[in-house]
Amino acid sequence: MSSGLIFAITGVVLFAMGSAGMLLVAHLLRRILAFNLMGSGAFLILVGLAQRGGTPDPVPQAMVLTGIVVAVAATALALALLRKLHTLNGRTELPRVEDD
Amino acid sequence: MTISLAFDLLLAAALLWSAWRALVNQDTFRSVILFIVFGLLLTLAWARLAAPDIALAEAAIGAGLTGALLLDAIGALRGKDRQP
Amino acid sequence: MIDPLIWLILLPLAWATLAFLLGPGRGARTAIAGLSLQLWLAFDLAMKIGAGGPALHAVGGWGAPLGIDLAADGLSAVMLLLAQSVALPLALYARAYFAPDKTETRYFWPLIGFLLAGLNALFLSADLFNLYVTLELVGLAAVGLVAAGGGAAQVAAALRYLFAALLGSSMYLLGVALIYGAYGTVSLVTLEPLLTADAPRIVWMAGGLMLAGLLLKTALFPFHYWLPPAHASAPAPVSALLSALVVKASFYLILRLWLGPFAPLVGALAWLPMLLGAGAIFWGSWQAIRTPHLKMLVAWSTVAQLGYLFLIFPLLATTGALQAGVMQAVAHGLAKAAMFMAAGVLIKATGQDMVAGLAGVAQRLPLTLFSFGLAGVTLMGLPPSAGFLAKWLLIEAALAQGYWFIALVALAGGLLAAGYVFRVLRQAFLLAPVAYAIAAVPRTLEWTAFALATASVLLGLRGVELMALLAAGSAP
Amino acid sequence: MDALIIVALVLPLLLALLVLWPPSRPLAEGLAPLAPLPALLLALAAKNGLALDLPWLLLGSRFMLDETGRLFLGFTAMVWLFSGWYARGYLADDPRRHVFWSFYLATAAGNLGLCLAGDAASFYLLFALMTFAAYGLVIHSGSAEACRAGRVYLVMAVLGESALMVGMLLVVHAASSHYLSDFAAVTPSAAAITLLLLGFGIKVGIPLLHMWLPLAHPVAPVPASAVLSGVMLKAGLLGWLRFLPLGGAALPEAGTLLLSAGLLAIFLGVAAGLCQREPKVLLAYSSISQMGFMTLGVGAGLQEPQLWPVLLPAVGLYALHHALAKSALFLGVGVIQASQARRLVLAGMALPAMALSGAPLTSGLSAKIALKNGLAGLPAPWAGLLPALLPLAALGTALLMARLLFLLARLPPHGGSGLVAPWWMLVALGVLLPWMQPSAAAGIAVWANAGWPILLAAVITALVAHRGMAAPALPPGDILLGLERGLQYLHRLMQR
Amino acid sequence: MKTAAIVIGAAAFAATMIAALLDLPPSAIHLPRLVDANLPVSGVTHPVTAVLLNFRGYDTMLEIGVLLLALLIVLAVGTHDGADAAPTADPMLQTFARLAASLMALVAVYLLWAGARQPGGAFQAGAVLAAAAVLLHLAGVLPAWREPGALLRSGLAAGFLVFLFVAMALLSQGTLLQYPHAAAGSLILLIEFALTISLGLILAGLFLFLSGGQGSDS
Amino acid sequence: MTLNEFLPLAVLASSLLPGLIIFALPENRVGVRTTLNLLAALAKLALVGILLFGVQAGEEFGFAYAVLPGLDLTFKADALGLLFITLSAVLWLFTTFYAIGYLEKAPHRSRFFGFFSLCVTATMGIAMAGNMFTFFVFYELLTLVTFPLVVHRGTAQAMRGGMIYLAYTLVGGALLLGGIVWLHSLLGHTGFTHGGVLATLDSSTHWQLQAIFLLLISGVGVKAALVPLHGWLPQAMVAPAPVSALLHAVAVVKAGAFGIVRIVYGIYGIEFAQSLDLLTPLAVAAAITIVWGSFRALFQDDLKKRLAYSTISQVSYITLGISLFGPIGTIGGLVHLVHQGVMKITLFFCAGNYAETLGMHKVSEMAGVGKRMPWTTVAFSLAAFGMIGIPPLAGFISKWYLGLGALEARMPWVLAVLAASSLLNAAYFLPILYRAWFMPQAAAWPEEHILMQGNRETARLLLWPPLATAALTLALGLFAASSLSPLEWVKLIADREYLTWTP
Repeated sequence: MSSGLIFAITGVVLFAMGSAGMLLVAHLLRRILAFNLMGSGAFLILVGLAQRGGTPDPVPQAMVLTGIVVAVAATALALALLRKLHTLNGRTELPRVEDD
Repeated sequence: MTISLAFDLLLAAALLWSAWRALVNQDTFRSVILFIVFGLLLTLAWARLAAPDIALAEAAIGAGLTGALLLDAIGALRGKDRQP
Repeated sequence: MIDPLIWLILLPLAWATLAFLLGPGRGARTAIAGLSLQLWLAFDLAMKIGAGGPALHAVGGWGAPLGIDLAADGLSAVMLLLAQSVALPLALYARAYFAPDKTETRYFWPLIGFLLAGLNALFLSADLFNLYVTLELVGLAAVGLVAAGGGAAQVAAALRYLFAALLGSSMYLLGVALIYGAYGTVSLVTLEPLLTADAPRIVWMAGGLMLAGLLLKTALFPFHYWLPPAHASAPAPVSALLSALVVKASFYLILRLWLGPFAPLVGALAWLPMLLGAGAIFWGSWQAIRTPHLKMLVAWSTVAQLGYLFLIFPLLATTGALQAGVMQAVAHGLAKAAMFMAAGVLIKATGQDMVAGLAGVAQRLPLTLFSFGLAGVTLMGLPPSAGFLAKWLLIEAALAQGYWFIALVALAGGLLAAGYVFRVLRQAFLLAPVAYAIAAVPRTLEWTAFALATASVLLGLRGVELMALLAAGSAP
Repeated sequence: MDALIIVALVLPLLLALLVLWPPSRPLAEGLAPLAPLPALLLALAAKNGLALDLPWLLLGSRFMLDETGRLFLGFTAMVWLFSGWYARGYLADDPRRHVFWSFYLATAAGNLGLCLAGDAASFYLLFALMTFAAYGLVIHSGSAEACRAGRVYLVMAVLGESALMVGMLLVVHAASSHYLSDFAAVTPSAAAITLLLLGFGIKVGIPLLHMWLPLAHPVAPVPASAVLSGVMLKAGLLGWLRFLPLGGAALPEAGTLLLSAGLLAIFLGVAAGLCQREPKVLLAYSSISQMGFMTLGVGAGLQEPQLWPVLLPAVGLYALHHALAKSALFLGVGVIQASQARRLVLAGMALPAMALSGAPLTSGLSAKIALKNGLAGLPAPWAGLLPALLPLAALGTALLMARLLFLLARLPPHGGSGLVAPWWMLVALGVLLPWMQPSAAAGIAVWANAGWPILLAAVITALVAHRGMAAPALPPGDILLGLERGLQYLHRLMQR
Repeated sequence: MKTAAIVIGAAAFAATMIAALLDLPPSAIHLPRLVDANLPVSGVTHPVTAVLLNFRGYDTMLEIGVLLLALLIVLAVGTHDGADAAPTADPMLQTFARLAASLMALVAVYLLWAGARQPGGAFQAGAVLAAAAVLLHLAGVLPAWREPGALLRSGLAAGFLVFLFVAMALLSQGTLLQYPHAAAGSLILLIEFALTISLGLILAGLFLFLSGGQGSDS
Repeated sequence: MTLNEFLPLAVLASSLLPGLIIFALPENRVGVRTTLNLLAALAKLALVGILLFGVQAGEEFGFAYAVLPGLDLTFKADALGLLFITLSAVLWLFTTFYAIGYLEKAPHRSRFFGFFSLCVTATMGIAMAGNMFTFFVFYELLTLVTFPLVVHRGTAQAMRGGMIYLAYTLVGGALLLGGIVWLHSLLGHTGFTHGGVLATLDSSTHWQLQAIFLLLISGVGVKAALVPLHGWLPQAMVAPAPVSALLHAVAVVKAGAFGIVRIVYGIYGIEFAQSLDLLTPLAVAAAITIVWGSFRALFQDDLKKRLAYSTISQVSYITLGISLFGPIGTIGGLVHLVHQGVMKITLFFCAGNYAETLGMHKVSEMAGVGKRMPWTTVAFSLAAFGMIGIPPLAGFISKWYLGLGALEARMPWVLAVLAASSLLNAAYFLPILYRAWFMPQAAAWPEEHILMQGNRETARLLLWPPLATAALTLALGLFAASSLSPLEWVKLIADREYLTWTP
């Protein structure tokens, strides 16, 4: 079993954990963490799966680099919104959806 | 079982453990610390995957910058938390 | 030599950056000039594709699978046309709508630019990973536009929207990762011959993940929960843009994948989106009929109208179904933009957002109400409107294949739409004393809404060219 | 002559409109009595077989003048002429007389026109015009009584028109033509016959459909009553003559029905009439009774088509006779109330009264004899029944007339200014005219046979008058009252 | 109920996918070989950089757009919370921070320069620069940023603009982002240089704008 | 574009363009608006005149225009269409005059006249539609543009009426659309042809054709107010009088009835429809409607409501005539299309006059109005007599042909329906006339808006249109057999629809 496959499987579990977290965790800060876990999981799968044969593959690596930057952008954005929300009404959770 | 495989498995387990703890911990500060730990472990994982570029970026951006952002946010949220 | 395909991406990026450099609140004129050019480019591209068939552009000269391909066929050309033709009037509208020094407008123009660039790039991309980046570009820009309102409701809605978008794109990304793992490429063109019905299980999972992620981003029932608050709480021009274009982007992508590489896999799956679509029509309409708020009503209507787009999936064997879907996307794009713009005028003029508060505005704002009505005609699918043609094509495709159930849903959906559209018109036509002081509204607001509403109706009188474009481009 | 047909049709209508327009009103009122003159001229002067096609009118109209039409047109025009003349005086003080004139002229237009009509649609049109315009005459006085009568009249009229419409459609469909001349050749369905019998029967006043008649005729102004009772009933008769396949196929059921109805009408009319206090009501019942004779003739014609050539002139003669006599009597009621010379008028009234009773030397007798001759060819049981019953009918009529004269004599003076001249002329015509008919002259020989019912009636009347016996009172409209009560009950049921 | 469903669903999802992963055949296309084959004409020798800035340079351009966009939104939203007062000014710490920051800048330059041949490049360099700025801020040397002026805006957008400008300029040859052979290396270096600065500024900005907020008076 | 293609377009444009211009006119430009309205109405009339002569001479007018590949908007001015067009054009002129008078001081006249013109445009489109698709486009357009007219008053009651109207018509539209698309998918087109287009289809599709017929007829039956789809019509009478006039006489209910004509003749073909056993159920439905509508009218005190129920009944005469197999029934039905229009518009004009002049809305308030408003009442009486079917008015002609047609079709029970309906008509109209003419005025008029001026009982523009249409009612009956009458035109149409039929 190659490192690639091991980390791909780790990525799967991380992704599952993260997505469950995004659905279940109420506190928005930890929801942001969950999103990052999800992203990391996906990145691990991308590289790990591509390199399951053992040879490094620069293409998914470059993609992951791109992905990390996108993820940090999204994280910063989410944090900015969270802080704004907190400033406005002191909450760190989203109100319940009232319509369904 | 080679050493590298054992290391990989150990690393995977550590990754999962830190992720899990970060997710379920009720104390947000600890969560963030655990998340930074996770980021550093992930850096190791990228290194194991022969992806030094990602490892560098992960260390600087994933663990470092994101961690700083999160910590700063916790400070902000704590500082004016109206509902402890 | 100007290749419209590339400039459609570069131009909005350029004016968005320029607007950013100009500073907060500036850039409206740049944006409008840029959008006008883009509209022309989109027409140019449509003409070229109509005449010469699909176009392919290998970025960097590498070509798939090493590089990234840009591809434009009839479907992309139609979507591009729609995006530019909605965006330009909206820009004019927005310029008149926002007071120049309001916080919510400080970075409006660059955001719009990035959004448009993302949309155009998305419609043109033929690379799964590149599509992911464009999806993020569109998603983040949209979230930003919602959040720019600055109030607690807007921020909360934006956050909800952001999480939905991120969850959706993460799922999509995982799908891309799995595809790359399975085939070693993310190019649509390269994938198409490789992906067959006996694909490994992981590919099926990838397809499912991508579909689920995109459905979430399209806000198909029951993944719609984030849409009504986001679309209702954003400023009117933003709501218009989101409802008209942004949700269509992920729909476009589903369609692209469904008809493209994933075609061998989807056979039995087709009923799922259709059933969800039917659910969306009924639930969305019902909520629109119930809600007391005007913009919420329009937003729920979007949930319902998106449902139509998914009714076509079991029918895609006939060309009419695709035509129906595209026609509905275009019709809804034009009409919903117009409707949000009209709603914006009504809200601005009356200073409130309740349907019940509209009593008597028909006398004061006849043009706006007329626009609202025209847009409503399209949404109800009444002739002579593009919505009607969409419905016609859909029902015909359904009946031709014996799926009368789908025809029934489409017909019922039209009636439900009448339920909420006429709820507003009825209130507005009441000869009651207007309960609120009617503020003066810039004429631009009224006329741009009218222009889009009229376009949505007039397209119903001439759908031939659009359908020819769609057909010309999809030929191999 | 074609022009004269048009003038005869249009003149009354034109005057009916002009009379409503204030500027032309005096002139129109002056000319109104003369409105039937062209029609009369036509009846007297035109040749038989005259036909005028107006293909653009209605469904393609035809107007024609045949033997029957000429007879009916003749007496109709005459009665309208004299009634109109009389009305000039009668209504001199009525502030709403222009309304009266308008309806009067419109009714006249219908009544005269239908005698000329040569196709079903025109006949129906003119018949309807007459019927509905006459409503205005019925309710002219505006009294509660008149309104009630009007209501009943209208209901019956509408029912009649509907029945006629359907009946005519059936006939027209069977004949594939809407020209009256084509109808004799076809045998319409039983439904068509029934509907026509009923539809026109309402106008004729056959039993059970007669209830409007004793209400409507008396409440109208005197000149209107005269035309209503005198000639408009005959329009129904003419309808039968035009639409039924008389002289064609034998229709025994319909014939039996009509014969029975005729007999019933004769006796019921007399019986109910005797119970009346009001001379005009009595006269109305008398009309029902007299129309029974003509009904008998038509019924016989339906049953035995070969008799029709004999019966047709007899029925025509009877119609002529009754028209003149009855209108004279109605006018007389007005005249006597206004007149200073009551006895003289009473004497004059005796003439048409005698005629109705079939006294010798009167038109009545010749008409009756002609009819009797015609009926004689009927098979059993009619062959035995009729000779026995008809003299009895004559007795009844005579009694009725006697009662009329009795009531007239006791009528309180009413004032008003009835013109006497037209009445006299009608009386005179009634006496004279039938004698000019060649067929009538043949019957004079048997006049002595007919004298006895009159004498008997005179005796009975004298006795009754002497004893001071009062006839039982019967409200006009007889069976209608029960019907009305039933309807009211239904109405209340439905409102619950 | 909902929790249990989601947890079970996620577990099932993970299990299925792992099972599917384990019997995945090798992929039909092997891109690394293609990358290696084209590396000589890419203008750089490090394959990841080649993919990042040449083969899939278009992705990177859009991605910088995403980053700029995120910053824009942070600016558009504003935070107004003014959470932290300026950190305590410890002279020792400040001196150390300044020293560290200078070293980090040096590292960044190295990373950028090395990126063409070995691991490293604009992303990493930019991240290190940003880290230096954050460090300076935390030490109290660098104040939080507020509404950016024209200069800062230009700096933030420079990387993206240069990228865009290169793309437009190259369009005269007909293809998007097709570097001429000879100039490929230098063009990529130019882009990387601009990107480093902008990435550094943007990433630092994500922290510094948020941390300060334009509404606070600190 | 040849003249023959241009003319139908011009007929549409002659009301569409003025309508659009009127929308844009400021409220106070009364003169311009009035001129434009009248010019448009006259221009349309002139165009229709040219078409009439052309069609009589055997010219073909029409053009097709592709909306989608394989889907055309087709316009065709054939004899049947022209019948409806002429009726609409003539009555539009009168209604325009009337509406100008009626709305003299009312608010939102630009909106009103704008939609008014669009309403006529939609009607023209329906009349000239060359296929079901085009028909449907204008049919739904009609629904849309009449809604603002129905709710023009803006009261809660008007809104209620308007919403009920919409609910019915939109559901009907949906059914119709379903039927049309189904038809289109079977046939590939939906064009109207003499003798129908379906007879060639395989007999295995016949059950589908029957189902489609049900869908189509239910769809148009809503507007034609076939019981039980009629519920909207009495509610929609909350509209201003000119609108009711137009709705009941020309536009909406007629569009429904005309739709039935087109479906039976143009799509199925009368002979094929007969062979599918579709006509008798249709006749039964029409008969039920005729009797039920008349019966309900009896109990209405509100004048316009009584007229509305009367419309329900009368419009079904058209349907009845169409469902009588044989040319005479066809003639009866089609000619009633015109006759009912002329009579009903008169009645609504008059009802409007009573309301506008004296504030009189109820039958029970009408005592003595004949004296106060003699001319209006004359017009009303003529039209009412016509409705009852009294000669020589227009209604008589229709009933005559319907009756003969029923006999020809061997459906004698229809005669009973006709007779019953006539009786009921008389029963609800004659009491009105009696009150108006013969009863003395009982109380002061409810609300006298327009005072007697000399001999003039009401505003001139309110008076002339009903008098003109009343005169037309008389003329249509009296001169029915003349070569210029609609009856003759209808005979021409009936001749063409029967291909193999011999009585």
